[in-house]
Amino acid sequence: MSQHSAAESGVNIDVKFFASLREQVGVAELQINATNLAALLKELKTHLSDVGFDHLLSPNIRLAVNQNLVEGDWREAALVFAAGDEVAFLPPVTGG
Amino acid sequence: MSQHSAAESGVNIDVKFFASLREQVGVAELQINATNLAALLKELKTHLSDVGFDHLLSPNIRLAVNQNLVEGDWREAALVFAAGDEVAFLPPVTGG
Amino acid sequence: MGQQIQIQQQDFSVDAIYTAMRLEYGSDIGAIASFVGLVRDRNAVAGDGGDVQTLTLEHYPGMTEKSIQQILDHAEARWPLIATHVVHRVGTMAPSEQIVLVMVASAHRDAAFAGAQYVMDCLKTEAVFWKNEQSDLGQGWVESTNADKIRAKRWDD
Amino acid sequence: MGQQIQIQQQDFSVDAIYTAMRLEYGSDIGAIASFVGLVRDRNAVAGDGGDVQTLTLEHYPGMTEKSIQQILDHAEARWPLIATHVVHRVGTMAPSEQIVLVMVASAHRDAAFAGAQYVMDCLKTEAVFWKNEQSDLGQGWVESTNADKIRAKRWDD
Repeated sequence: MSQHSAAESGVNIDVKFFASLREQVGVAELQINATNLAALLKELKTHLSDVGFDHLLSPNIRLAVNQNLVEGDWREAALVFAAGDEVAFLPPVTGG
Repeated sequence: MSQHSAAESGVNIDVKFFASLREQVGVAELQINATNLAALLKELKTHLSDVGFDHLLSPNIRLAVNQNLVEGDWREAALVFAAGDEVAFLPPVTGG
Repeated sequence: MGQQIQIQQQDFSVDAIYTAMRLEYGSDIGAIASFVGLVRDRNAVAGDGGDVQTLTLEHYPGMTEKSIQQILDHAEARWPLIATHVVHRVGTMAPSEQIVLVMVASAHRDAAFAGAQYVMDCLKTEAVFWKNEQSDLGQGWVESTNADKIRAKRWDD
Repeated sequence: MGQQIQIQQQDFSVDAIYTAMRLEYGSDIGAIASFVGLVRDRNAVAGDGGDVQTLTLEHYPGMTEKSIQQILDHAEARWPLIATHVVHRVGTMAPSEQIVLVMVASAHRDAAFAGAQYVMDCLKTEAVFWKNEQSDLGQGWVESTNADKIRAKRWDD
């Protein structure tokens, strides 16, 4: 009769942080169990320092899911994750 | 007592024709005795075929004196020549 | 259209790429425009005037290639290009080393120049790289500049 | 500012010029933009579709160098350039051979690109060269195009 809780039935996704953001959150990669964006952010808040987490939400940070940029404001996007999805937080690029 | 005539007291200048114009006038270079533009054109008329001479006067032909382009319409310029001057008739350039 | 994208730590030979492009496309090509970005010894970070000792480029393997692929696709859709080749280094480089090469071949010079310039502008603003400068005064991430964004915007229709 | 102008019959090595420029100016250079024009096998003369067999460039020794010198002076007055190098061949060339090289070094990419493009545009309309194409249908002098004049005009202030 015991069921997995909603959190336990989530899927494992790879979360990556790059460049300045990697330094700010203090980690390059995390395995997080979450089925959607709200759950992901909730989990990240528990894994990261308050300061580090705040950096993720700063306006110039973009999000990529499976190496595709989320169009528009990802904070407003209805993102649902599948097992093994790769979710990356990207500070502004400076190549070339 | 005999003096040189006005024509004989002119100076020798090098006259050059390039590219399509060289083919049209049929010669690459002429030594002409002339102290000014009017005299030069008069002399060239006698040295070149009528067709060849007409090509010199066509609107897109530019004139360079001692390798400096004559600004504006050279046909209206008050050009006076010194001995050894180099006068070149140039068709439109097509380099690069 | 030939597209080549290389992301690598090691230095590259502009000459080898130029020679290969000429060999492959021969007398169809009327124009080859190239751009090479090199490490300067002046500090861009905060303009603090410290001498740059090294520059480190970070990328997102997989996504970076895809972002450059998109840029080249857009360039080809826009101009009649015969071949495009991009090399972008990652890792740590010293002043005067080569960072990036864009080489574009076309029948005519306008397309070659415009294509190369477009690709470079987009590499600055869309390709997934991050630059970190190490100077005698410390280290810092290079900020994206408004000038770069404005430059890239000029290509918007 | 380093200026070099070469007018010559023989082919040239882009790589040698690039290497020398980097060696001389080192880590002041942040950007090198280059353009090479090559002989295509399509006929420009009268668009008669004949295959180009050879291309012959004529110049006016002395004046041609001067005309290029002026172009480089104007480019330098306009952009902060570190070095410019122009090689223009004369005589007869076959398809896929190099005709002209413009290489411009600057601290920043905008100046390098703009300088190279400006110099090429002016080489087309101001430098003292004439092109004759020899095809299987005969020979003819290449006419200057309006497009080239319009392109050069965009640099007028």
